[in-house]
Amino acid sequence: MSLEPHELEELKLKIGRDPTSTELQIVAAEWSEHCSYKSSKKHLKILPMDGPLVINEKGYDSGVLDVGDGYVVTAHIESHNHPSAVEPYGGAATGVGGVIRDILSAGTRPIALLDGLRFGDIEKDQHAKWLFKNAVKGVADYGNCLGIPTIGGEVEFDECYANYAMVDVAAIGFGKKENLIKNHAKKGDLVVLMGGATGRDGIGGSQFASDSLESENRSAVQIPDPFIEKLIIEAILEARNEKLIHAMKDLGGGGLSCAVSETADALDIGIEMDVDNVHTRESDMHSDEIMVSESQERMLIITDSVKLVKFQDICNKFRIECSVIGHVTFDSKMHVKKDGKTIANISTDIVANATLLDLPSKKPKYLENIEEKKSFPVLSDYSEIMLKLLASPNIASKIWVYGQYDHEVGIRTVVKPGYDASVLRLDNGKFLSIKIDGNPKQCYINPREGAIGCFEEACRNVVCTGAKPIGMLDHLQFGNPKDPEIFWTFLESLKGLTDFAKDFEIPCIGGKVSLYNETPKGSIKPTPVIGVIGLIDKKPLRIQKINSGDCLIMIGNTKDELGGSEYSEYIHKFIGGKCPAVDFSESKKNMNAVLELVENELIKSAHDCSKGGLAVAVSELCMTNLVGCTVPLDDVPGDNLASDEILFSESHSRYLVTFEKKNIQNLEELLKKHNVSFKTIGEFGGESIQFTTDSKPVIDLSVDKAQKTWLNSLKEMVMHA
Amino acid sequence: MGNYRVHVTIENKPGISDPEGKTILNDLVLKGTHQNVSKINTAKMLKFTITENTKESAQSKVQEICDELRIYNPMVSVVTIDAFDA
Amino acid sequence: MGNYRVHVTIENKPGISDPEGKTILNDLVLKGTHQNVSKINTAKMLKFTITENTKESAQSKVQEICDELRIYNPMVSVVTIDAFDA
Amino acid sequence: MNVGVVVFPGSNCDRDMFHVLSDVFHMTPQYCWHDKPLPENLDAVVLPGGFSYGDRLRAGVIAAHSPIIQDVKKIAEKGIPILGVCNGFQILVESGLLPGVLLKNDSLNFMCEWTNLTVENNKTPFTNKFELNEKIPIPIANGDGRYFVDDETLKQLERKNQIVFKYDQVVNGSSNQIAGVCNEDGNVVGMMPHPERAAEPEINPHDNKPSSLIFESLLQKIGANN
Ligand SMILES: Nc1ncnc2c1ncn2[C@@H]1O[C@H](COP(=O)(O)OP(=O)(O)O)[C@@H](O)[C@H]1O
Ligand SMILES: [Mg+2]
Repeated sequence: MSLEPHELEELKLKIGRDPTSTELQIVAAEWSEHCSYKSSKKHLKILPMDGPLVINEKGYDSGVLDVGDGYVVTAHIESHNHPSAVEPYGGAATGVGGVIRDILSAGTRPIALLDGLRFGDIEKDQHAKWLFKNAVKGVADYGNCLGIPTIGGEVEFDECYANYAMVDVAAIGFGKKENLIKNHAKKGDLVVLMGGATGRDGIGGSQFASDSLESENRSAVQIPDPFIEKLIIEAILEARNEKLIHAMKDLGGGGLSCAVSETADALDIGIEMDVDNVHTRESDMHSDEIMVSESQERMLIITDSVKLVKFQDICNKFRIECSVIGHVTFDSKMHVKKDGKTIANISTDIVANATLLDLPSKKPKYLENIEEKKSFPVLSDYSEIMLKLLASPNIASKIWVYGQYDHEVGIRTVVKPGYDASVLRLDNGKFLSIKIDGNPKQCYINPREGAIGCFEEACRNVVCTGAKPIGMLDHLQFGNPKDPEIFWTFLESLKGLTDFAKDFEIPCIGGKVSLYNETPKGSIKPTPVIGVIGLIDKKPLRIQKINSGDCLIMIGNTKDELGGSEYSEYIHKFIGGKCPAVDFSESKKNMNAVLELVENELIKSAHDCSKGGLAVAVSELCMTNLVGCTVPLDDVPGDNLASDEILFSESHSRYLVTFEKKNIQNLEELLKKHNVSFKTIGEFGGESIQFTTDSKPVIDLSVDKAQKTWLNSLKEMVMHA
Repeated sequence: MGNYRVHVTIENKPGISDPEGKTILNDLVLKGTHQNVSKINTAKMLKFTITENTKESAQSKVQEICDELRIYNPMVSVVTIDAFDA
Repeated sequence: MGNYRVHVTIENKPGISDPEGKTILNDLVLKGTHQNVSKINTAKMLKFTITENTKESAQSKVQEICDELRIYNPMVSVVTIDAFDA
Repeated sequence: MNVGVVVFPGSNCDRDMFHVLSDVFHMTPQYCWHDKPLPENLDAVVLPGGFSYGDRLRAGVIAAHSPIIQDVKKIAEKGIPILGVCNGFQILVESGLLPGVLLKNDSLNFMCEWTNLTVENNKTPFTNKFELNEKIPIPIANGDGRYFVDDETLKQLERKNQIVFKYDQVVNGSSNQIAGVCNEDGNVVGMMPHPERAAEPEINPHDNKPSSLIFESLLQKIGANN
């Protein structure tokens, strides 16, 4: 772990002397990209972070939303890409653990998880399969053991992640507003480290996350211990109830170095600590190792000497080790001692605030002609292509994944995984709806429109449950920011997200930037992952079974936007074409219309059109309800499109709503009032999924066969070579 | 050609924590009357039966299988491979 | 008094199925190019470090612990216990 | 109606169970921490699900050695109703209160899904309000849910009417599709599926009435006792 030469010069200048070796380690950890956001911070400021429901407190690692009646929801998203790429099981598991502690830090109980997983081509690549299988197991073992339901997520495969793994985890917390930790400290308060012993595992992890992945031989792996994390959660919440915690922070990237310096900086205090007081796993650890170790399952607590006694009792009850490692001072310095001798003494604002960079950016060459349209051969029958898509890893049901996650524990999960967004009930009678979405194929073709599309898709999913989006989490994952072309894609995505957030008045309540995601073959595609949280004041849409005779309305226009679609890329192996773009005003109108449909209880279900387009979305309805449907393509709103464009284009802002025929008039009136583009495009019945033009079928698939293929395909791919 | 038994023992690298061993020691063994146990480490074992020419080739074949199929992850674990006559 | 390492290997009784071993064999090993493996059984191992007077007493002490604390479930598993000098 | 909810380090369905007992069925539950003696006045005891001691060594085995299990054994002998759900079932089995053992699912994976049970014994304190063969839609969530007994014990279980619930289909490879059993006296019942996740309409997409009967049976039983 080291600073770059000019950073070292800068450090010397700032402190007016040569740094000690410990100071060097501390600063290198804290000035790493992972901890300091030095490349991105300047730009992230454009995101709107305020809103009527947002509660901002210093030192929070998670966003806080007021959901009424004295309750708050917290949320955060993180990734664990580099560690998962070399040790998928432990990397994914500790990724879950880390984001949960961010939720806990605010004083709220973690109540749900979502995971976004991305790997190389599992159909061809054994290594990708190994990574995928073990990452899923890592998420499952950790979340299940804690009793925090994993209620949703996404899975995607793309060759750009060959030999790499993207593991994003979002966590949601819930609690009483009065129980939020206020993060304050006064002189003489004690600094306590609780949790697992500090060991050599994960040394240099945050630096590692900021470097590109050159060799497997980095010993930054961390061993997950969900059992101790569970005990930490219960102990902290008990201590919170007893009001024993003045301030709190979890130990993540950069270990003690970052936790201590950031806490001190955020609270405008100094902290003096002694490394000898840290409980370690091995007796011969060097003080520098102790300062930067990223051993998991640890929390930093600030309390006072009276409360400490009770706090220790709680730790004893749960058999968690805790040690008083230092105390609060008022000189704004991070003062580290060993054997009573100073080994580091440095202003926290120097440590915690790396000089921010303003990296150059340049529109990538590859984008010049990428949106040029390519027409694919027109077929008279797309049934086979359809079946192939349903079996494809990105479209096949993800039940093999979420079936391994306990998604019911906590008994809040009203809408379970397998639909669009999942819905949780809250203690105040309201409901929370959450989904995360990414789309690197579209973000590659158009970083701006692609990112907006992810945002809108997550909103769409939440809207389908009857929820109004109230907050957004962004996770911006890109390659090496020092490459101006890559940095340009980062900025474009960020600007797109900002525009959408402002226009729709959805504040960004948290996020994370992960850079240097490079594989042996080069940079990953731009991979922003967006989480949207929606609130339902009254009742969520209770999804009802679709029966023969029920009808289907399509809201929203289908456009000539096959770029980045599964059809283009999976079927035709073509990367390019026109990327779907969100029309803000159409998007807003459609959202409001769907929300009102749900509120008026006019519909049986609402489903968004996304991956695989209309053809896949209709099939999903048929397959989950085991009923056929016939859709004449000529009826689908949109102009002058070829059959494959209508079937497979992934245009945004589109919804499929199903309803009993008797409601048709009320429905149409309501939709007309909202002035949205819509049409009744089909009626359910029979045993096959049919699309027709001029009354001739272009797709005719048995529901039964389609369903079996769709449900089993992913599992088959994983289990069988 | 003969049948050989080959035992593969997979355990965490030295220095890497073993939470399971720790829990068994602290929450089970030391809570009883057995204070003279100072450490428990856990490992996983796979017992192969394989047809090969020699014990040595059986052993190296199994090593090859373990590496190729990623039966263990060298980032976290070490394996010990012992071959026996069946 | 001395330190001894005692290895406890827990495996299924004969006749009790071992789906994990079977899966590794069928879905991983036999799907590849390794047709000469005929069987894989999985086992779990606990490595004790214990202070005792003799290797024999270390071994019998660990046996006692295993029985008393149900380190293995006698309904489905058997244990093998081997003691070594530390 | 005092019901003890036993909590071990790593239990994670304790709060769910507590909520259902108190808010849905209006009993008076109390948490019982594993290293404290069991309170005297309990009318019933529930061992909820979770991962006691992180499922280390074997699911339920470390918790089965807790002092509180000695107390549970004592009141079990007095005929007080005891229910173990999921990890609670595993603990009851590991402590010898119930026969059999729970092995890794055939799929080798953790399984979280809805399934259907058939009631095979409606004489226990948790099933007295069911008709025989009544169906219960209910979720499972476990990694080690494959109930196993040898053939001889199986015959005995059948003869003594100790099989309480069976799965409607092959779910995880359990002997005879057994999902729940009781002791010879019938007052100690263990089951892998989670009735506390199915007793409220809001979170049960199928029908919450059958699962509710498990708790209503207990109410009826305790009511009759008092
Ligand atoms: N990694 C995962 N973990 C948990 N649930 C998942 C995961 N991947 C997909 N799902 C669930 O499967 C369903 C379909 O997911 P997805 O295809 O991403 O939906 P959409 O197309 O609406 O974004 C959703 O309910 C989603 O939450
Ligand atoms: Mg969707």
